[in-house]
Amino acid sequence: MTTTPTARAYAEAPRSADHQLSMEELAAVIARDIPAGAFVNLGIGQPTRIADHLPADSGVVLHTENGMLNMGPKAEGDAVDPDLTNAGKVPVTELPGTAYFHHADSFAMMRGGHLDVCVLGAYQVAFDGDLANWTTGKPDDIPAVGGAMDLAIGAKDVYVMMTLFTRSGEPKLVPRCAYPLTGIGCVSRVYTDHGVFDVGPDGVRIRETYGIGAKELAERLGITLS
Amino acid sequence: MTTTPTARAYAEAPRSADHQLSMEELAAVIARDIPAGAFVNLGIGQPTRIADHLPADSGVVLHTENGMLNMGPKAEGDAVDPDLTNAGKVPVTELPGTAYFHHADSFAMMRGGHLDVCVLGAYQVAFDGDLANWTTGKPDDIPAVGGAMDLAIGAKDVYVMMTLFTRSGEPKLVPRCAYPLTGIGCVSRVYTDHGVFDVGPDGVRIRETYGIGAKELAERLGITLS
Amino acid sequence: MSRAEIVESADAAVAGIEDGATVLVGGFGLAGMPFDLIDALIRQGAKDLTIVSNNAGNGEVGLAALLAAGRVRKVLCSFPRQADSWVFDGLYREGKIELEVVPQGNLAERMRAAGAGIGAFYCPTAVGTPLAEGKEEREIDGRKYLLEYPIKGDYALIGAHVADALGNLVYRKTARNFGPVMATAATTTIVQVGEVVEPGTLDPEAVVTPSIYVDRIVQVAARHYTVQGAR
Amino acid sequence: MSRAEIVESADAAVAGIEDGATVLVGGFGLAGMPFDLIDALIRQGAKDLTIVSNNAGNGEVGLAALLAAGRVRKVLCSFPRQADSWVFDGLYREGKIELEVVPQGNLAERMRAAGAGIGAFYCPTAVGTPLAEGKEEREIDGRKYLLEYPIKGDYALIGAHVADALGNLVYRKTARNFGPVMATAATTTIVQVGEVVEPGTLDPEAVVTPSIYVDRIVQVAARHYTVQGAR
Repeated sequence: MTTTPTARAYAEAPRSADHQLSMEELAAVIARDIPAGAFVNLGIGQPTRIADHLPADSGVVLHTENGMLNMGPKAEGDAVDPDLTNAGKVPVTELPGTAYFHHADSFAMMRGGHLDVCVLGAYQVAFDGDLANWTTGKPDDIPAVGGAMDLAIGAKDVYVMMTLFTRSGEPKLVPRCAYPLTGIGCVSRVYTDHGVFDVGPDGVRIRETYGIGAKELAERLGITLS
Repeated sequence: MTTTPTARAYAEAPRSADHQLSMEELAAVIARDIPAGAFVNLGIGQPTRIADHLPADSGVVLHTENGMLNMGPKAEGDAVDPDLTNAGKVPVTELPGTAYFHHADSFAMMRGGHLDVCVLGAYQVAFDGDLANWTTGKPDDIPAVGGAMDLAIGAKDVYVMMTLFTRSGEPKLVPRCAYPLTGIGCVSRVYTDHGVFDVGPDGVRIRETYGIGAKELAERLGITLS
Repeated sequence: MSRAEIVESADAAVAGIEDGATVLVGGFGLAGMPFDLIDALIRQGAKDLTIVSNNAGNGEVGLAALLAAGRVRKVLCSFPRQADSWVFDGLYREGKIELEVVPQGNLAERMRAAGAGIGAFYCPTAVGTPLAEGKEEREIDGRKYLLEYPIKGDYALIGAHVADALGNLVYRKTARNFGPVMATAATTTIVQVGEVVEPGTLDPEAVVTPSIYVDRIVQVAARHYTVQGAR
Repeated sequence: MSRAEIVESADAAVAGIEDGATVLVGGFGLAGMPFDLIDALIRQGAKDLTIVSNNAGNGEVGLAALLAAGRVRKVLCSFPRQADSWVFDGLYREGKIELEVVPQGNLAERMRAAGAGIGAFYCPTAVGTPLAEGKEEREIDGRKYLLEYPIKGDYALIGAHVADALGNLVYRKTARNFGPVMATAATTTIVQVGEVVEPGTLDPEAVVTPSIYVDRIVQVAARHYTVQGAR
C-alpha cells in the first residue's frame, strides 16, 4: 500500500534562525508562507494560531469543515454564538463575504481539491509524505478520526505543524510512520521548531533550520545529505 | 437485461365510461388518482395538462427537474420571466413555499425516490412496466434523452399517459417494447383514452375501460383475461 | 413522502420510532443538536437503536443522555472521543456499546448517497489507512479510491432554525452542518425548529431543505447549552 | 484557486481559453445561458472545443452561434434536438460535429463528482437501455446500477444573478440550474453577473456558490431573449 520511503534526501543552503522556534514563532513562519488570497483550512490545535499571524490585507480565506468559508477570529464575550463554531467547536465570528454550507458540500469542497493549503498537527510524518495524526493505535485508545483523513487528502498542499521531537527525544519526522496512517504521501511540507522540510515522492529536504545546523539536524533525523 | 414479460394478465370488474376519453378528460382522471399532498413531477407534453385538474385544496406539490418545488401555473403576460420556466422551457410561476435548487440537487431528489408520482408520455409500455419514450431509434433521428431516463427510475410510482393506439391502429401497450428502452420495469400504471392498466412484474391488468368492453380491449391488446 | 405534518409536541414528533431503528441525529457537538427530540425519544423508550451522528454525546445532555439511558446498541460516528464524552467512553470501555468510526466527510457523503439514489461511490479518503480494511480499492485515472456505500436512516432527528408550514427549512450559521444531508437520507425526517412561519415567508432562493424531505415538524422554545471547546 | 478576479469585459474574462479545451456552459435552454461570455469566446477564436451543456443551442444566439462559427468538435449534452436547434441539427447531419448524449441527471451528477473528488459512482439511471452500452453494471442490495465517471471541465462559463467582490454567487429562480455544479467542476470558472456588490451584502445563509469556486467575474448589462417552448 505505502511505497518504500526513498533514502534520497538532500539539503541546500537552508535559511536559518539562531534559536529553536516557539509554536507562536512557527505559526508566524507558516503564515508568511501562505500565498495571498489562498483558501486555507487550519486544523484543530496549534495550526489555529496561524490565523493570528496572517496580515490583514492577505486576503486569505479560512475554511472550516463544519460548513463555512471566510471564518473570522475567535468570538469573545457577547459575540459568542452557540450556532457559530469552528471545527474544534470553539466559538468564532464571520467576516464580510462569509458563506455557510452543509457538511456534504463542505467536504466535497475539500476532497475536490479546491483548498490551496491545509495545515495539520501530526504524531509522525514520513519522508515520503505519509501522515499519522489520528490515533496512537494503543489498545485502550478510543478511535476517533473526525475530518483528519478527509483533510489529509483534500488540499492542494498539506502542511504539518509540529514539534520535531517527542518529549523523550524521538524524531517525529521519520523514514516510515510507526503509528496508524491518516493518509499516504499526502504531506508536502513539515514545519517544526527545529526546521522546515519538504517531503514527498523525492524524499525529504531541509528548507530552513532553527538553532541547529543542517548537518547536525540531518544526522539526528537519519537524513543523508546529498 | 429485461425480464420476459409475463403472460399472466387479468381484469376484474373495471370501472368504465361510455366513450373514449379525450386527453383533457384523461388528465382529469389522472388528477383524481394523485393522492392529496403528493410530490409530483408532470412530464413534458400531455402530462402537463394534469395540473389544471388538481383541486385547489389537493396540496399536491409540483416538482420540475430544472430545479424547483411548488411550481405554479403557466405564466401569462407580464408574469412571464425568462429566469422561471418548467422542464419544457415554458414560462411558469411560483407558489408560496417554492424552493429553488440546482440540477444535481434536483435529480438527487428524483433518483433518491422522494417523489411520490411522476407522469410521463410514452411511445410504448410493456406489460411488465418497461418504458420506451425517448427515441424511435430511427437512423436519421438525433438522439436526445433529457431527463427521461432519470424520471423513469426516479419516482415511487411512474404513470404513463398516452393514446392506447398509434394512428395506424397498433397498440402502444405491448408484450415487449420494440423501441429503445428508457427504463426497465419502471412503469406501474398506464392511463390511456381507452382504459387504465396496472403493469409490472405480475403482468398487465385492466383497471378501467372507456367506450370499449374489457373483453374486447383485452383481445385487441392480446391480453389473456384470467 | 407526502406533505409535512406540524405536531404539537416533541413527544408526538417521535411517536412510533421502533426498537432497533437506525436514527440519524444532527448536530456537530452542540450546534444543531435536536435536544428536545432526543429528550422525547428518551421518554418514548425505543431501545436497541443504531445512532448515526458526528459525535457520541457531550456531558450529560442530548445524545449523552440517550446513551446513558441504555437505549443505544451501536454508534456510527466520526469523533466519539471528546473532552466531555465520559458517558460514551464509559459504555465503550465496558463493552456495552458498539462503535463504527467513519471519516467525517464519508459520513456526510454516504448519507448524501442514500438520499440521492447513488448505489455506492469511489472516494479517496482513508486509502492506505486502517479504516480501509475490508473495503474495495480501485485505481481510477492514476488515483486510488475506496468503495463506500450509502448510510440510510429509518429516522432523522434534526434541529433547524425556521420552517414554513409546508416543511421548507432554513438553518442558522454552522448549526446547518449535517441537517440538510440527514433530511434526505431518512425514511422519516423529524425536525425541531425555533419558529414555524406561513408559506411564502421564506425566500425561495434561500431554502436549504425543500419540504419534500420533511415529515414532522415541532416548534420548540430556544435553549442554549454551554459551548465546549472539545472536538 | 485563489481569490476571484473582477475583470472589465467579457473579452478579458475568456482570455486564454485554449484550442481543444473542454468548456462547461451553463443554462437550461436560455435561462442562465452566459450569452456575453459565449459571444466573447466566439471573438476570442478558440477552436476544436468540447462543449458540455444541457442543450446544443437555440436559434442563432449563444451556443448556437458558437457552433455555427465552427469552433466546436464535440457536444456532450442531454437534449440536443429542440424546435429551434437547426444549427446543431445541420452540423450533426453533415457529420461535422460529434455528439455524446448523457441523461440530464447524470450530466449534473457526473460534474458534481468531478467537483467533489469522487472517482466514480454507481447510478440507477439508464440500466437496461441503449445508453448503458459499454458501462460497468453492478447489483447492489438487489438493484442494478451503472458505473459513471466524473466530467471535468478546463473552463466553466456560467451566468449568475449577483456576485460579491470575493466571488460569492447567488442565482435567480430556475436560471440556477447547472451553474453551481459546473462552478465546482472546472479548473477555471468564469461568471457573468448582472451586478457585483461589496462583501457583506449577500446573506451568508443564501450564498449558493461560495467564492472558492469562482475565478473570474464580469458584470454585464441585462439582456432578455425570447423564451421558446422547446425542451
